[in-house]
Parts: sequence; C-alpha cells; structure tokens
Amino acid sequence: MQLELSEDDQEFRAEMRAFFTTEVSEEIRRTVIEGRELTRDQIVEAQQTLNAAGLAVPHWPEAYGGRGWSELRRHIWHEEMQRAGVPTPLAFNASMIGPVIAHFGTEEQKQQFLPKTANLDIWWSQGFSEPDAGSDLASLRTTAVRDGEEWVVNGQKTWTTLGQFGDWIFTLVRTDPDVKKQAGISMLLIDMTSPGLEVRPIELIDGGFEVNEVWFEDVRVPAANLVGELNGGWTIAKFLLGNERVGVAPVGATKRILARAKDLAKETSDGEGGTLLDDPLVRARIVELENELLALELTALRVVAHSAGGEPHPASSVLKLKGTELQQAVSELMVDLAGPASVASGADDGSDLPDWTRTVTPTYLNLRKASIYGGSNEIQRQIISRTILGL
Amino acid sequence: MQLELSEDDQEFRAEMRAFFTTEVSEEIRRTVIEGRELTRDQIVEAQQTLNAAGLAVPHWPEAYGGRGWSELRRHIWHEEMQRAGVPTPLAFNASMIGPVIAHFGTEEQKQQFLPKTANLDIWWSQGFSEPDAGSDLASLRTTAVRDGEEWVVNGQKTWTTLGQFGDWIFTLVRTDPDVKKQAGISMLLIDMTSPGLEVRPIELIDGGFEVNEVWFEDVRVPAANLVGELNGGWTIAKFLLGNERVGVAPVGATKRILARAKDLAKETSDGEGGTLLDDPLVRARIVELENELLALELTALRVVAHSAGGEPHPASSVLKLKGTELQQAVSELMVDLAGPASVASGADDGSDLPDWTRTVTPTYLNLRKASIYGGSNEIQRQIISRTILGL
Amino acid sequence: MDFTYDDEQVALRDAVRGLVGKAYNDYEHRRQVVKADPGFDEQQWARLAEMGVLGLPFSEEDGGVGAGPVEIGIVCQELGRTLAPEPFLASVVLAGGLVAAAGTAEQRAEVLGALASGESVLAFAHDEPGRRWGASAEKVTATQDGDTWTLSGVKEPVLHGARADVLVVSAALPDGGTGAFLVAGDAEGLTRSGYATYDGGRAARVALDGTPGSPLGANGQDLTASIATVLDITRIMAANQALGAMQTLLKATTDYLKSRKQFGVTLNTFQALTFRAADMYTSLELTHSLVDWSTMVVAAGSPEEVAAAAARVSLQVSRGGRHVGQEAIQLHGGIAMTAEYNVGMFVAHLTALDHLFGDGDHQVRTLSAAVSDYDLLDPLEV
Amino acid sequence: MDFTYDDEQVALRDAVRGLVGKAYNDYEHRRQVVKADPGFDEQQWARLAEMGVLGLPFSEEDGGVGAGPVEIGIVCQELGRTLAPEPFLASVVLAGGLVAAAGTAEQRAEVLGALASGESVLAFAHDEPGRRWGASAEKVTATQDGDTWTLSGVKEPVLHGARADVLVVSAALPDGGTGAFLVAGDAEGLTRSGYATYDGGRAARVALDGTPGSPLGANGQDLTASIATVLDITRIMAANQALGAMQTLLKATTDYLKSRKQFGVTLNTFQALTFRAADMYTSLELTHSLVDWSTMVVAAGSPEEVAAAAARVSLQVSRGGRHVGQEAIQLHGGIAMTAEYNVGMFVAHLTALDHLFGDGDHQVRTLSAAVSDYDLLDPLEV
Repeated sequence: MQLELSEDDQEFRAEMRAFFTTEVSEEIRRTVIEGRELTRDQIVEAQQTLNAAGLAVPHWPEAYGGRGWSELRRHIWHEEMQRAGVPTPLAFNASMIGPVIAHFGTEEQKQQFLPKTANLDIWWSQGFSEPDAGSDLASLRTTAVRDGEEWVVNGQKTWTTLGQFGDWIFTLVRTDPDVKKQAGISMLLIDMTSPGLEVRPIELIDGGFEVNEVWFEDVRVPAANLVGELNGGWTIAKFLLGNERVGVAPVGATKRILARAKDLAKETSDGEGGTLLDDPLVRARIVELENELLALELTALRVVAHSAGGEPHPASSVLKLKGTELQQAVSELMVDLAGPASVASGADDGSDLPDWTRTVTPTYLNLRKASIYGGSNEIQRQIISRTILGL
Repeated sequence: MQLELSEDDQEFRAEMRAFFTTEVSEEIRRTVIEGRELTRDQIVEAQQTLNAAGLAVPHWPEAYGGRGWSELRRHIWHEEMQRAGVPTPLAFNASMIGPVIAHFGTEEQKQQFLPKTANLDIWWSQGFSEPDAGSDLASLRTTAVRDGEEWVVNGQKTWTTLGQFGDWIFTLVRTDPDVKKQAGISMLLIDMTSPGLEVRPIELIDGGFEVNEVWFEDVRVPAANLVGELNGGWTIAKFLLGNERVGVAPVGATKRILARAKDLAKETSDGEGGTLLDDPLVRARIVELENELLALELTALRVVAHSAGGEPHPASSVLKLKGTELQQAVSELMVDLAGPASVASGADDGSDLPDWTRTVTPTYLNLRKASIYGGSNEIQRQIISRTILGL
Repeated sequence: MDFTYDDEQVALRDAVRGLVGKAYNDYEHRRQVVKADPGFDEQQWARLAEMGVLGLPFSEEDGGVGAGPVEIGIVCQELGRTLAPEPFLASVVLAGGLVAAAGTAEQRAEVLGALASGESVLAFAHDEPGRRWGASAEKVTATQDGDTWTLSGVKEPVLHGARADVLVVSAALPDGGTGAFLVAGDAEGLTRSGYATYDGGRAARVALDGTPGSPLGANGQDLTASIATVLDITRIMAANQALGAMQTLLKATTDYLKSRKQFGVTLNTFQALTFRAADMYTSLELTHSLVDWSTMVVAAGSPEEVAAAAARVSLQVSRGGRHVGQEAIQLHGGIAMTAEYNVGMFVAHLTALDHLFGDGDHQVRTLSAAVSDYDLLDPLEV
Repeated sequence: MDFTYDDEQVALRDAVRGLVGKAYNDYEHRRQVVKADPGFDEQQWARLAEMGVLGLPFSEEDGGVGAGPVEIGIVCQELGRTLAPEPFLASVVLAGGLVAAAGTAEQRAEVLGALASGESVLAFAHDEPGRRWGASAEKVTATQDGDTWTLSGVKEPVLHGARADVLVVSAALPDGGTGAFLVAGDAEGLTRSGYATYDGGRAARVALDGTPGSPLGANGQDLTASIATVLDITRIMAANQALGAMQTLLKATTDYLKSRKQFGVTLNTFQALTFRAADMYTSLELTHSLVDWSTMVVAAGSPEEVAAAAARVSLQVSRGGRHVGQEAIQLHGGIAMTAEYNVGMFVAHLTALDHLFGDGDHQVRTLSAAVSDYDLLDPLEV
C-alpha cells in the first residue's frame, strides 16, 4: 500500500490539470462552476476541445481514439475534469454507445459512427426506458418487426435525457415477443430525423425540459443498424449499464460544489454581524459531508485499483448509491445557505438577491432524479445484497 | 381543540405529582433516576405503596381495583409516575395478565389471582417467546397434553424477563398440533415452583441477567388453570399484546433522562475551561431530541384521546417505534457525554470517575433490546404499512 | 386538553375542502392557474371571500369573523392539501395579521375590511437581501418630514408583492426600532418586479425611493415585537399548510405503491418500500401532533411561548417535510420528477415553506440558546 | 497510489489471522479468557511475541522488526476480527509507541526490547478524571528534586494499568508542558485498582503519591507534541481494529439472515432486511477506504496531516461503527442481546474504541476549527 502517486502519474495529473484549466473555454467552465445551464453548442465545443487533444474517449479501444491508460489515470482524468468545471464528455456517446459499438458493432458501424461519436458530431440519445417499465427495464414493449431489409419500429420511450438535442438514438426494441422477456430484445441505431419519430419534451419539477418522450410510429430502420446479434440486446444493455455505473459517482463535481458552498457561506451574512461559515452547525454539516465525500473518493480509488478489463467492481454500486446521496445532500446544503433568497428562483437580473441563490432550489429538486435514474438506489441495494452479500 | 387541562384534570395531575414525589420511597426513586438497578424488594415495595392508594391498576375493571379513569387521566398518571422516578407497576402483572384474567378468566381465577396480582404478592412472568420462533410467535412448540384433570407441559420458553423473580408464569402452549398454527394455542397459568420447571438465567451483553430461559419437563398443571377457551390462546395473546403496545412508549422516563443529561452536561468539563453544555453541537443534539420527544408525547396524547374501550389506536405502533428509537438515542447521548470515563464500567467506589459514567454504556447496550422485544420495530412497521396504510 | 375539532370546525373544514378541492383536486387546473400572473385564481379568491375565509382571523369590528387559530389552521391545512395558490398565508395571515395586531382602529377597519371582502390583496414587504428571518428591518429606512413619512431601500423577496393592492412595509425608524407603513400599490417611487417562485407562487423585488407611507399604529411606533409575533403565528400556520401537503404526499405514495406494477407485481409487494412508507407515516403523525399543539399555543400562550412553539413546529416540519417529500419522490420514481404529476410540486412547496420563515437548522440555533433554561418540556404547561 | 498488500503483507495477515483465529474463532474461549484477570491470555501474548508481532513497530536496534504502519494496521484488523483481548493496541502501539518516539536510545532498547519479547507489558497512564482526549496532563504533576522526579495525582482510566509491568505516565511539568515518566509497577506510592471494562477489556485507576519515575527522553522535556502524534497514530490503529470488528459483524449478520427462519422462510426473503444489510456494507466499504488511507498517511504525512487523518478516520469509524453495530444487533434480534453470542460483544468493543480516543462529535469539533482553511480535500496530496 502506498499513498503517493508515482512520479509519472503525478506528471500526468499536472498535465491534465493544466490542460483543463487553460485549454477549455473559461466561459464554459464558469457556467459549470456556477451551476448554470450549458447550451448544446457549449457542450459540443467542450467535447471537441477534448477530442482534439485525445482526451474525450481515452477508455475506448486504442484503434478508435483510446489511450490505453491505467484505471488510475482514467480516474485522475475524470476527477480533474470535474474539478476544473470541464463538462465531461457526453455520457451517451463516450460511456454508452461508443464502447458498445466498439465491442459489438460491425466494421462498417465502427467506421460510420465511432469518429463522429467521439467528436460529438453525432449527438446520441438513449432509448431504453419506457413508461410502464420503470426499473423493470426488460419488460419493454417497443417493437421492431422485420420488413425486407428494414425494421419497422413502433412504441414509445421515455426519460430520454437531452433527446431534444439528439441526432441518433440507440434503442432497445422487442424483436421476439414469444420468448422470456430478456431473450427477445435487440438494439437498433435509429436516425432521429426518420419519418415517424417524434420527440416530445417533458417538463420536470425544476421547470426544465431536459428529458423527453420519444415516439415511434412505423419508423423504418435499415437492417444494417442492428447492433450485435439479433435478440442479443439484453447482453448489450447489461454491458452498457455496467459501464454506466462505473463513472457515475460524481465525486469531483460534488467536491467542487461543496468547496463553493464554503466560499458562499463565508460571503453570506448571518444577519447578526457574522457569516454563515462562523456558525458551528454549518461548519459541522460541511465537515460531515467532506468526510463522507473523502471516503467515497477513496472508495472510488479502491474500486479503480481492483477493476479489471471493463468488468465493474461489485462495489461500484456503493459509488452510485452514496455518490448520489451526497450529491443530493450538498445540493440541499446550498438551498439552506441561500435561505429566504432561495425562493426567488424566477427573479431576473434586476434582483438584489445574489445570482447563485436562484438556481439552488431548482438544482436541488432536479437532483432528486440522481437516485432514481441510471439504476435506482433500490436497484443498487439489491445488487449489493444479492451479488456481494449473497442474500 | 384546546390545550389546557380542565380544572379537574389539573387538580388530578397535582394530586398524582404530590403523591408520587412524597409518598413513594425516595431511596427507590433516586435509584431509578440515577439509572441504577432496583432490587426485587424495592419493586414490590413501590407497587404495594401504589396499590394501597389505589394507584397500581387503575385501568382494570373497577370491581378489581380499577378507577374508571379517562384515557387522559391514565396517561397523566403514567407520565407523572415516570417523571417522578416511580417504578411503574410490573407490566406482567398490571398490563398483561391482570387485564387478561379480568377479561377472560373464570370467577375463581379472578378471585384467586387478581388481588395478589395487583399487590404484587404474586410476581408474574411471561411465557411467550421461544428460541426458534422470534417474531413469529405463533410457531411456538411448547406442548400441553391433557392427562385427566391436568395438563402436562413440555418445552422451552426464552427471553423471560425477570423470570428469576417469578412466582407464576402465564404461558402459551400448543394444545392442538393438527390445525393451523394460530388455532391450536392455549394459555395456561403455571406455578413456577412446579416440579419439572426450571429457570435458567441468560447473561446479556450488558453483563446483567434480566432475562431467562424457562424449561418445562413434564410439568403438571391443573386443568382449572386454563385461561379462556381451549385453543383460544391466540385471541388472548393478541388482546394482551395490544395492551402491551399502548403503554410502551416510555416518554416520561426518557424525558427525565434527557433532563438529567442536561444537568450532567452542565457539570462536565469539556477539558478546555467550559462545560459540555456550552458546546453548540451538544446543545443542538439535545434540542433535536427534546423536540422529537415533545412530538412523541403529543402523539401519545392524541392517541389517548382517540382510543376507545381498550382497542389500541393503530398509531400506537408509532409510539413503540419512535419511543424506543428515542430511548436508545438518549442513552447514546449519555455515553457520549461520559466520554472516556464511560469505558470504566467495572470501576468500584474507589474510582475517581463520576458514578454515573459507569452505568451509561451497559444501559446503552441493554436498551438495544427495546427495538427488538415487545414486537420488534420491524413488526411495528409492518403493522403500520398493512393496517394503517393498507399496503 | 382536547385534540378534536368541534362541529363548527368540522363544518368549516368540510366547506373549505369542498371549495378548494373543486378547484384544485384537478392538479392540471392548478398548473394552468399558476402559469399566468398573478399566480392564483382571482375568482377563487372572491369565492374564499364570500365564504368568509379571508376575514376569518379578524374581529367583527374590523370586518372579519373573529375566529381563532384552530380555524385559521384548518384553512391552511386544506389549502396545503391541494396546493391552492391563493395567497391566504401571505396576505391574510401575515400581512393582515400585522395590520390586525398593530393598526389603529381606523386602519384595521379600512385595510382588513377590504382584505376580508376580497377587494384588496395585501402583502408584507419585510425580507431584505442579505438578511435572514429576523423581525427587524435595516435596509429599508423610514424618514419623517413633518407629518409625512417616506421609505427608501429594497425589499426582496416579497410574497405576492407585485399583485398586492396595498403593501405593509417594515422599515428602520430614525430613532431605532422597526416600524411598519402602509404603502399604496401605486405610490410614487415604488418599483415592483414580480416573478414566479419554483413552487408556482409569486414574489417580487420591491424598491422604494422616497416612497410615501403611512405609519401602522401610532406615529413612529416600534413594532419589532408585533412583527416577531405575527411571524411566529405565520410559521405555525405555514406548518399547518405543510401538514396538509404532507398528508397528500403520503396518500399519493401509498396509492401509487398499491397500483404501480414492476416486475409483474404491485410495488407494495416490496417490503423495503412499504417499510419506508411506514416511516413516512411516523414522520407525518409526529408532525401532525406538533402542528395541532403549536396552533393551540397561539390561543393559550404568551408571545414567548408562541415563539418557542413556532420554532419547535418549524423544526419538526423542516425535518419531517424533507423526509416525507424526498421519500415521496423516491418511492414514486421517475414519474414524480415530472411537472405534470403533482408530487414534485408538493415537494417544491414544502421546500419553499421551509425556507420562507426559517429552516430547521435555524430553529435549532434559536432553541439551542434557551436549552439550559429549563429542565424538561411540559407541553401542557404553556 | 496503491491500495493492495504486497506479498509480505499478505503473509503477515495470514499468519496473524491463523494464530489469532485459532484462539478466538471460538467465541466461547474468548469469553472464558476475559472473565479472569488479566483479561487476556498470557500464553497467547507470548506466541505473539514469538511471531515478532509485539516488536513490529520498533526498530531493530530497539529489539523490534521495523515494520511500517500498514503492517501494524494489519495486526490490529486481525485482532479486531476476533476481539482478541491481548493488549497490542494499548501496550505496543500506544505505550510502546511513545517510548519509541520519545525515549533515549537506552530506554528504547531496554523497555521496547522487553515489550517485544513479551517479558514486560507496558501501559500508558494518561487519561485523567474530568479531562477528555487531550495530549497534555494536568492532574498528575511531576516534581523534580535534584536528579529524581516524583509524580503525584490520579490517572484513570488506564488501559491494562493494573497488569502492566511498567507504566508510562504523563505528567504536568513544573515549568509548563507535559512530560512522560517510566514508572515501575512496584514503585513506592503507586496504587493500582484494576477492573473490567464492558467489552471484556481491563482498565485501572492509577494513583501516584510521590511516586518515583524516570523521565522519558531528555530530562524535563515537554513531550506534548510526541504524545499528540502517538495518540493520533493510535486512533488510526484503533480504526483498523474497529474495521476488523465491523467486518465480522457484517459477516455474522449476512450469515444469520441466510440461515435463520421466521414465518417459514429464511430472513433474507425480507427485502427490508437485506436492504439494510446493503447499507451496512456501504458503511463498511467507506470505512475501509478511510482506514487504508489514514494508515498510509502515517507513513507519508507530517504530524499535522496525521492528526487530520486520525480525526477523519475516527469520525467515519464512529458513524459507521455505530451504524453497523446497531444494525447487526437489530437484524439478529434477541440472540444478539445475549452474552453467549458474539455480536453484542463486538458492538461493545466498537463502543469502547469509539470513546477511548475521541468520538465522532469530538472529531467534528476538531475538524470544524480548520474547515475554512482549505477549499477542497485532496487525499493524494498529503
């Protein structure tokens, strides 16, 4: 056991930190740090800046832009990005469909999609969840029926995050209704400009529109857009969701926000001549959160050290579970620091209340999703109790 | 809705307070207040003092010593007793078997047992739990087989609290092994001096011996000692456990201990020139506990106001659940206040550490039972979710 | 000691429940109403006036009904159960409450009469940027010139400050202390910028620049104590409103668990979920008890006792409301994240109530200051 | 950055696990051992000495092995897994650690040599009635007369203070500061009253009345800083020990859930229970991470960094240990309340470790003082 990074890794870390804090648009990073919303263009710009430097998809196979880094380096890369306020590469592209195509795709698919996926020339959406399925993903009902050299897709997906920006959507469809539910699923890549495909925004409780329904009505998809084997979609989905879980603990970003909370607490009057950071209860709350985040970050490092060859360490469920809880707890702290000003979420620039207080509650409300999406925390507890504890 | 007690009830309360704080042995009350263990004789003395004044079994039918009080007065009586450090009448007698005999017993049983039960001339033990049953009480295996005018009892009970002091034991036995498990159970009253009955103490994790195993080997019990109907024991058990739950939130006692914790915090140096009660975190912890206890006490008052005719209000499960959690949390606070001195639990009177610090951890450990015995908190959650919420 | 409603209180509850429920049991209707300014339904406001609800707390001489805190609490609970957006709490309980407590007979008759009849919406402009939950004003100052007073400074956020016909504005007095002033909505030097709050409510920045106002009560009177007590009563009524919202959340959650299928069975098959619903119920019942108690303290207690009760119930509502709200969303899953479904907005409203008048940690601070002054709490000795 | 043991460390772990497990995997044997004084097995102590465990932290010149904190942590974890009662933490890590840190070469060779060989049990008499978890002494004072020092006052509780052959006693120095003194078990004016602690351990009241002692290190040297650092290292090693105990608790709980039947099925059928076991696992893993990290900080960090790491790991062990311990009992039910079953005693031991060196709230206080001195924590920049 040894705490220090090797000299090489230290150097690597310094390089990453330098790149992220000097080469990525400061305007974009400030937007992230202050918790404001990024435009589609900003997200694309950031990923293209990374991709140009070979930093968008380092975990892909080297033939398609990967770097062959150790798990530790991937972790350092990811943490430093979050710490600097650099938007991490779009997960749908970089963590989900990219690795899937690289692993399961045909040579044609790889050529057609991987470079554009890495560079966010194609914005991918995820077509997994359905209204009546929830955590029971395999009970999906969207169907694809073969008609000549095409699939005809009908059905509805939901919770499609940022679907309004999507160019293509990777979609789980039922291709065999007559077998056990997991056995009749396939994955199709679908051009979102296809006739019959409609994206309908869903307003969320924070007033934003980041998720969507995607409706398919006789959408025709070329047979060549099937990924992997026919009826092999469940295997691909598990591969993809396993990858999703690894990177899901937003430790670096949460740390950055907690550090910002301290700054803001130091700037905010307690109304009695001091600042909020003078208050022992505020300090105690920060101390507890910092300590839990530290424990989580170290757990991520331990998991990283034990992960081999893409198989997620079973303890990665701990990262998701605790990571989202802490993300939510820090967002709740921010609301409490803002105090009565936090209700003025709709104020405009003429307001006398600090800018940051406007976004804290919508963010808090929005982040309730963190423990629901991407495998709810109940699913994570089930994975832990079954897979790890054998219960 | 109205907050004030009626003048009559105020007067009643003043009477109770005066009686408990002047008529019950101060030595006994101090022992309770300081968290030390009572002797059998002290428990008997206290109950006999109460009984002489008609205050041991006020909730029994008036023919057997009951007072016909309102639920509110019973509540006041109970709270004032706890607040004054008066040991509440032995639950096995006053809350369990007494009401059962009064309700289900024959006239002979009433005459034979009730006066002595009220006066603690008979010390009752409870023979319900068995080693392999746990929360699944109805799966009990102790059998009673009829032989002429006697029942022959074989089997084993466990978790028999204060069984070492017991004169008689009310016992659930299986009298019909061939029917659904609840349907074949009866209740017998068994003299603990009967041949073949053996009490074996169980050491608990606090080093004390308050619970016991009770073994029955061909113990012969007169047929007249059957309570209620043959194979009607499950109905009696439910009646008894319902009564048990009502009085189970030890609000008054927990309040008294929390008030004592404040006094002790004020006496205890923080090692840096102040006292523990100067510490904002200690104060905050006390405030949160006080507030929850207040909410619980008020809930008990609301439940009391809505209880009718012995049927427990469904929300009484809330009292058990939250009451035991708070009792445990206050005991944990006491350990933390004692600090490093708390480890010296085995010190004798020559110790330089404050007396009270010696008992706090054994008490904390002992009270882990509170959420297990008497219908575990999991059982309470099940009652709430099924009975109240219909889930 | 009695925790039950009398017949009249039950009748009031049923009447309000009927009126409010007719409008807002349909959550989509509530969504539409809060989308447009003024963020509530003026006709519904008029119906509440007709029913006598808007004059409930005020004496008959002042044009009201002279009801007690239990009745006001009943109204707040019913509004909370459906998230009715009408500004009863901000306008009647808070702003009206201060006028009733501190106004002259003439002011009371005029201002409260118009409020009770639904003619006039009142707002209390008190919060100031950079200050938190106190009873005094500092950043808006009052200046006297002969018989006239003018006010300058910024109040924000002011609940329903843009819509209000009359504002009650707290201000630092020249000789110290905090006074309150009645300011007409069209007074000169008054600039109001209204906006929506995340729970569908409305607030505003209210800027005063030499704006004329007439002093509430005696000329130049320090009203800090009155403001403090009215804020405490508002906290207790906000707790009633929160209780109503929490009840709806638990009901929605248990209904959902019973009806929603996953993995081929309804969710109430999963014990890990039903036990969490049981814990929600526990939080709700404990909250209910403190809400009822604190409401009764308003009738029976001294200002100090009301202040302590307000802090206690706010602490419980903050802890319990977060627990129930967060669990309601989690046990629902994704659907509760959507604006179309009501659960998220109930949680948003609980969050707003929590922060408008002092959150749980703030109440712990307040109560901590006094924790060594008594040995044990006795809820009946108020 | 590496969280894995090398081959030698694995070998050490397996060897200690073998030796300790052979004695104490049978919990009934542990019960019997701790019933009689000195509360541990002298033969087992000798076996640990033979294996080189008792000299692990000390340099070879001092009669030890010169191993690092990771190795010491491994031993503590293994002792914690079975609640082995031998006083490795109190005698070797704490008392021996102070002699190693502050003693003269001669003292080190003599005292640590005897400790490492198992000839002599050492205790650190430092805690004083009325004081909490500090590094300085106040109530025991040292007086110099010519070349001799005498000590007076009371130390309590002193872990293994009655059995110890040699005591290291901290004392207030005449000119301020805190020194430490070696006191023979049979020194005059020394009164020791030993007793059992609730976890089967041993402690004592140690009264000194003009008792002669020889100063540790240079004559009259202020050792406050050394004591502080040795206490911090002890906190980290206690955390290792607690981790071992927590691992056993989780294992016992999951085994029980899989085997115990209720209502005709095994307990792992009840999702409400298995989810709580999952939360225990989460607490355990987070604790494991901080324990490994803090152990590595001992090797890599400055005294200030070790102090911060000790506070952090103690905070996590306090929170996580209570969670895991309380849930282990609750998920077992009644059987875990009995002294015959091991779970309750593991919880008792966690409780003792929590309070011996500073509980969670105390660590929060310590860490709160510095929370505004940095922006974010970086575990790799120590």
